[in-house]
Amino acid sequence: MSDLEAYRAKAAAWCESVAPAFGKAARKGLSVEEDLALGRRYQKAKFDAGFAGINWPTDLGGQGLGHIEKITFEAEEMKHGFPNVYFGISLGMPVPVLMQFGSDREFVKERVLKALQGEEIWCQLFSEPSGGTDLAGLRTRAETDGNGWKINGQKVWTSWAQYSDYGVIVVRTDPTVAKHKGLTYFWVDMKAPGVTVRPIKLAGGDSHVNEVFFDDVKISDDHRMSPVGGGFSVALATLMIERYVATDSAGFGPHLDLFIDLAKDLMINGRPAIEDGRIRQQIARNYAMRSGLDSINVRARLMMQAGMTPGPEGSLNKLVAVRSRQKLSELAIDLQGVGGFHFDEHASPKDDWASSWINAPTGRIAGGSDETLLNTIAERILGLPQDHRPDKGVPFNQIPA
Amino acid sequence: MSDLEAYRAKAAAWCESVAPAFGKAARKGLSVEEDLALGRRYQKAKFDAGFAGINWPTDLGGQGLGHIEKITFEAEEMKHGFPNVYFGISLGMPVPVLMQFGSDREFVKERVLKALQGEEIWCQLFSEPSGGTDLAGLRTRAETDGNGWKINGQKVWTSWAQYSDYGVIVVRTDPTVAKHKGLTYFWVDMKAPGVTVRPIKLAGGDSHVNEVFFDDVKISDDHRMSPVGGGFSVALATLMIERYVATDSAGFGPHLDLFIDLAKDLMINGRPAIEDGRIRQQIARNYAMRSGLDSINVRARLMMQAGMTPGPEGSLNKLVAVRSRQKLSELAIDLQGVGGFHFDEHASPKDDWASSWINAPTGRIAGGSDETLLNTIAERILGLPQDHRPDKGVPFNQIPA
Amino acid sequence: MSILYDEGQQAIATESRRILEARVHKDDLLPLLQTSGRYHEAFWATAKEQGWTALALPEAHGGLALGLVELGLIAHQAGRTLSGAPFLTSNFGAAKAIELYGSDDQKQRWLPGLASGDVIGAVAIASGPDALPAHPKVTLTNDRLDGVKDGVSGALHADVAIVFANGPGMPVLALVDLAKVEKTAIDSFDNSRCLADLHFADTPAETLVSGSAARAAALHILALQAVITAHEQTGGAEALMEIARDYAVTRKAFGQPIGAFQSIKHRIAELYGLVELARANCIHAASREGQSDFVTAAAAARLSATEAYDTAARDCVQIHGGIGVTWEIGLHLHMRRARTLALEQGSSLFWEDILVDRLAGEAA
Amino acid sequence: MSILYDEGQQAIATESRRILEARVHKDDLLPLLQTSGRYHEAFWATAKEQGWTALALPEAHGGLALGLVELGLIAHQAGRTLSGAPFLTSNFGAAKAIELYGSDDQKQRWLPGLASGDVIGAVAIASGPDALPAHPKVTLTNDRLDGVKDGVSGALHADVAIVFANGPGMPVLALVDLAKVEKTAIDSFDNSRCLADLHFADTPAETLVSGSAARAAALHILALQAVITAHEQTGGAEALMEIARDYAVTRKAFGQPIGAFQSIKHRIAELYGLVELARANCIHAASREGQSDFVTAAAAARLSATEAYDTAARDCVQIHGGIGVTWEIGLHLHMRRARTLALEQGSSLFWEDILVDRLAGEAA
Repeated sequence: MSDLEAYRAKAAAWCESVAPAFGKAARKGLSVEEDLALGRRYQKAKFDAGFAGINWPTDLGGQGLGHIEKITFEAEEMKHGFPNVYFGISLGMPVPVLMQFGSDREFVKERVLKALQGEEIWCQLFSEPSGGTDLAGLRTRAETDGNGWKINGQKVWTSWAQYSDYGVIVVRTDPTVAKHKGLTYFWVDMKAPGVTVRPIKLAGGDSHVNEVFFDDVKISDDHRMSPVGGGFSVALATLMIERYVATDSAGFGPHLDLFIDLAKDLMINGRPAIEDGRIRQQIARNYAMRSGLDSINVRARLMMQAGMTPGPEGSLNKLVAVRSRQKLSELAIDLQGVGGFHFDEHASPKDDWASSWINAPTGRIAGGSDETLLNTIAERILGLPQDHRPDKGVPFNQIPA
Repeated sequence: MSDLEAYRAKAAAWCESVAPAFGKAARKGLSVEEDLALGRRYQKAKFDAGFAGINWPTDLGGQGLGHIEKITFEAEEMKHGFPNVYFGISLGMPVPVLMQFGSDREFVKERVLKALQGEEIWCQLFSEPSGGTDLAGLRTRAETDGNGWKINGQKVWTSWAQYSDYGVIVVRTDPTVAKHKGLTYFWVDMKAPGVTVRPIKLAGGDSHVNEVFFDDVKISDDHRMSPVGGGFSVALATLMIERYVATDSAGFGPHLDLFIDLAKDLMINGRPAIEDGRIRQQIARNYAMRSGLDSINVRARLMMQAGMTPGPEGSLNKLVAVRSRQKLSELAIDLQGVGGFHFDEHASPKDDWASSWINAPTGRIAGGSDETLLNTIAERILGLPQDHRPDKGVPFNQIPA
Repeated sequence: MSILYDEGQQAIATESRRILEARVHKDDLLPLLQTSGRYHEAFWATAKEQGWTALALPEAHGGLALGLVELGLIAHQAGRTLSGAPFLTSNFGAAKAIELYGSDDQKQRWLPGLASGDVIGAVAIASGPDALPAHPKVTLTNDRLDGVKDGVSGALHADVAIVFANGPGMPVLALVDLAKVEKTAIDSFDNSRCLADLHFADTPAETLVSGSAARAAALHILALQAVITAHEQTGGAEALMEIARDYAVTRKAFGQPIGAFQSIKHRIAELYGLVELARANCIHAASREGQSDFVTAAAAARLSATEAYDTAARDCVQIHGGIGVTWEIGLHLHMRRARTLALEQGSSLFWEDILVDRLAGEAA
Repeated sequence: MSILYDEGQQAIATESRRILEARVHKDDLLPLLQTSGRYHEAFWATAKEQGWTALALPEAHGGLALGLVELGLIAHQAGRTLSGAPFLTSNFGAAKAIELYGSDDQKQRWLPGLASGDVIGAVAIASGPDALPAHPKVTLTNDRLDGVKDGVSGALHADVAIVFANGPGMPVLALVDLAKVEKTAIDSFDNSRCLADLHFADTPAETLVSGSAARAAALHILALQAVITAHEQTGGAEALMEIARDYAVTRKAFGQPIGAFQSIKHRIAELYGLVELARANCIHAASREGQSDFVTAAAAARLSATEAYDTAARDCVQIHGGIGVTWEIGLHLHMRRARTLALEQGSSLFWEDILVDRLAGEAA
């Protein structure tokens, strides 16, 4: 047994051992608040067992292992439906960015440890009502205020803000220069006076995203994580982490095996649906697409292990996977005929086709819409020209709203 | 039997009667020149039998009947593979435009009669090398020359120019005004000194389109068919006729029945391909698309008969039909497996899948590319904004090439 | 041959649109999603008051003796505004089955109520994934029904149902009074459809047709309903296309309306194409009732309308970006309805098979 | 698990690309379309001279003992420049069949020539629409073959063929010397593939495998060839994607490069996605030779590569507008090759079935 296989066995054993306490069955019927509380206990148990921050430095509470161990653990973890969704963003982007760009190292260490143990949650305050796809066009502003800053404005689509202790935020500190040059990156205390969080109900019925209002929120300059006016590149770094963290060839929907099982189980006029060419075609096409993404991701990890930079093809993950998931989920519903109407607002998109279908549009928009991703591929990877942008090079306060 | 049914019966009987002389069998093995000669005799026979210019005015040699009779005849005619392709453009666009805009009515009458009898052929000189989709960006120029004009420049993609006696042409008469304002519409004698026609070989191996060079070609002012500077709107009128004439829900490829026959005939491991869900799906989807277009076209004709203007949905015909034909042709080749390699450069795209496939790209580009058609639908029908156009309103001679 | 709408038909379209836009709002529809078994009562009251329930039924039994074309026009408008109850289609299907295959007694008993809308009808042909099952799981023995019909639209409030069942050695189409039948409400993604499983247990039923004619009759009823549903889907797709267009001309990004970006404008133009193809097929199908090619025309209408509505739902939400996936904006009402209507009267998989069987000469 | 190319493999890619770009030009390929039976001799001479013919064959018989990964890299480059002959794949398939299933005598006799490229091999498994027929039409009786194998790539110049035939009550994979076999040239849309129908008439043949093992062997040879072809398709798709990109940044319309229009730029970005998925699947499949999931990986590679190449051919021509459909620009060389390679080694319909049988546990 290789080291990695041994690691996988250890991870599997631990997951099995805590499944009764934290798994799908234990979560059934819990309110969101109860589920979050269970999640915090799960995260603490994970930390104590040495499975939190697997590939983070040991001096910050991590395990100092590789990315390959991290994803090995996650593959085992995924099988049990643990309540870890509340920490996905927190430990995925803002906390790693804090580790990289936070100036007060003692403060950083304290935050990282609490985040790893599920005590504190971080959110990421980027999107604004005025322009979801246009990050550099944001309007929330920070003005100097004594030695510190004063934030006013509004963010939106902030996941888990209602449960967050801290957040990272990009704001406009200079409206008189071109739009991507006047931004600065800070962290903020989500419990500070002047911060108001208002949950947004989404199409599927749940409310994990929020509007966040800032009304004269005062912060000191040591909250700053970028040079003044240098926030755009830190924000882009965050998004790059996001794009890389977010790889799931199932597009965060059900595994293809579940579709195959469905097609084998359903009899249409006495014949299993799996024998129908239309169903077979979709299975085959989806498999080919997903195995391509898997191969891209495996190679990316091999390259990182070898100290190389992975190729740009990793940017295909979300675009291709979520779009396909949407149509496959529709087909799964079609296949069930009048048996396909059933809906449970609290079902998981990872194993319920109706839930996967109704939440798929969010996946195609959040974290870079399909169109933004296509533009990025076209421009950054292929060198195609930018779209016409009337706002280009114009001082921010002179762009017509 | 209704009048129309009687007309259809008469048309069918005539087509049957001339099929031995002009039909598919009679054309087999002919060179293009021989086929054209046969085509001229066919067109004359058609004129003599009263089936040419069916919906054109009687004083210009037409039959004075309706559009419905015209398409009734054409449906019968199509069954026999007559050599009428050489006259499609000529009688489709340039001659109708001449009827509408030609100033010397005696000249017009003489030309129309000769064109209807297959003695003379007209071509349409619009596209230029510098911009296929950008009609108003054309560069061929006419300068005043005594009382007349002198044409210099180059046209391209001109169908049947090598066999044409006359052509209609749009040229730039004023490069100092915005690009669509400096154009004028003329007819030209294709045998005039200074006109050079050079056939272009296309992807499928044939050469029905041409480059046409104009080198100090002199024409008198009575060739003019629009006000000076008013050529763009006449050109658009021509294109509108084209879009309306060009309706075939098969996308000028094989009828769906041929695909169904293929799928019924081909046995894959002992089962007819028609039983395969993938094949069935494509048949069903194509049928639904084609029946939709057919219904649109029938309603357009009913509206015209009732003296109304048909809806803009007629503009979908070419876009939807040709694109689908391309993929269906690929599938027909796939279905045949190693039996699908066969190719005959002279086969007809109307009944040969390989020919249909290799010629489909031309159909998606000629007469308005897919992208141009989508833009037209978006802007003209739906009121969506124009694309960014840096050349808008700029005098033609100041637009960077 | 297709048809042009005449003046009377155009008036029906205009008037029903005006009324529905005045009376049905998304703010009334949103709460219905989160309870089970409620429908939009004002919508149904309007349908009754306007005579839409009577539109396509015979005069002798309280109907207005118009046909599929006119009812289709209403359904198109109801699709635009999101109809608040499924009964326009379910009542029509039940009533047509009784009109075509019922006895005079049965007509007398049920048609006037179905025409006025005071009686609610349901049609239960499907069984799980089978839209028209070769062997229905519900059995009819000695005029008694046993078994479960799952996922029946409108059933929760229905008084009478048309049931496709397995009779003695042959299929039957039966008429069932639901007064004493147990109904299990389904928690669905579109709760105002009032979906339920019907549990028959020694339930008295009257046979309308039996043998191979029963199968043909069931398909005919399905096709009639499918044409109405296709109109509704086309209306929904048309509304979404217009919503997307309106948003694209006003919403700005990078300093210009997003409708100036070809990824947006071409997508909306493609939606226009899907809507117009669906509309053309709907008009054609509605005009073919009673002709030998009716089922073929209905299948084409159904396939293009399902594709149009599902695609419009996907694309309209996508064009809206983040705001598109919020509860409040309500685009998900159309998303949900698109999926619901895609299942009611049989999915695309079913209609593809029906269509190809006919085109390839494999069915009567 | 997939792999990263090592330095030696990267050198093979770089060097073969350099050589092919120097020696294969579209102007030499265009005339081949209009005659039957000719191939690009300089291409084949290069393949022999560079040892590509020997690359994946055993050292004992004149090979270089490298594998699918390396031959795939060559095929990728040959796909980019449009290989001028089909023999790299057909020889490989024939040689692997002999290596895996032949006797020492058969290996001695054929492998050195196939490795040097002086002998040309062909693989004839399909029969019309059946890529791997349940009942091959060619029959083997008493070591004699009878019947026709249609549409065999490279067959016009082949000296030896591997033939899947109907033996006595069971399928067989047989080795046939073609010296005296009648060949009918096929006038195809891609004539340099040297396609022919092979007419066997009492032709001596040697059985390599028989029974169900013959079917498995035929599928294995198909899968090996499919992985090579998938690399070639991916190379072709990649070249077209780059040609489209280069055209889009230089060609102007309405005063700006056409690549600034999203309908163009997004389409090229989508091609990038198709190419990278195909490439990833190809690398993965090549690395799985000899493993239990090899056929599954080969099927995935084949499906994504066929989709990539066909789509790139369609879109690259479309992006070019009128100039794209001219004979001289030669994009139709790729269009034709995309279709040819889509048929060789079995169409997408075939590989979809193979893949699903495995995923659903319906096949060994």
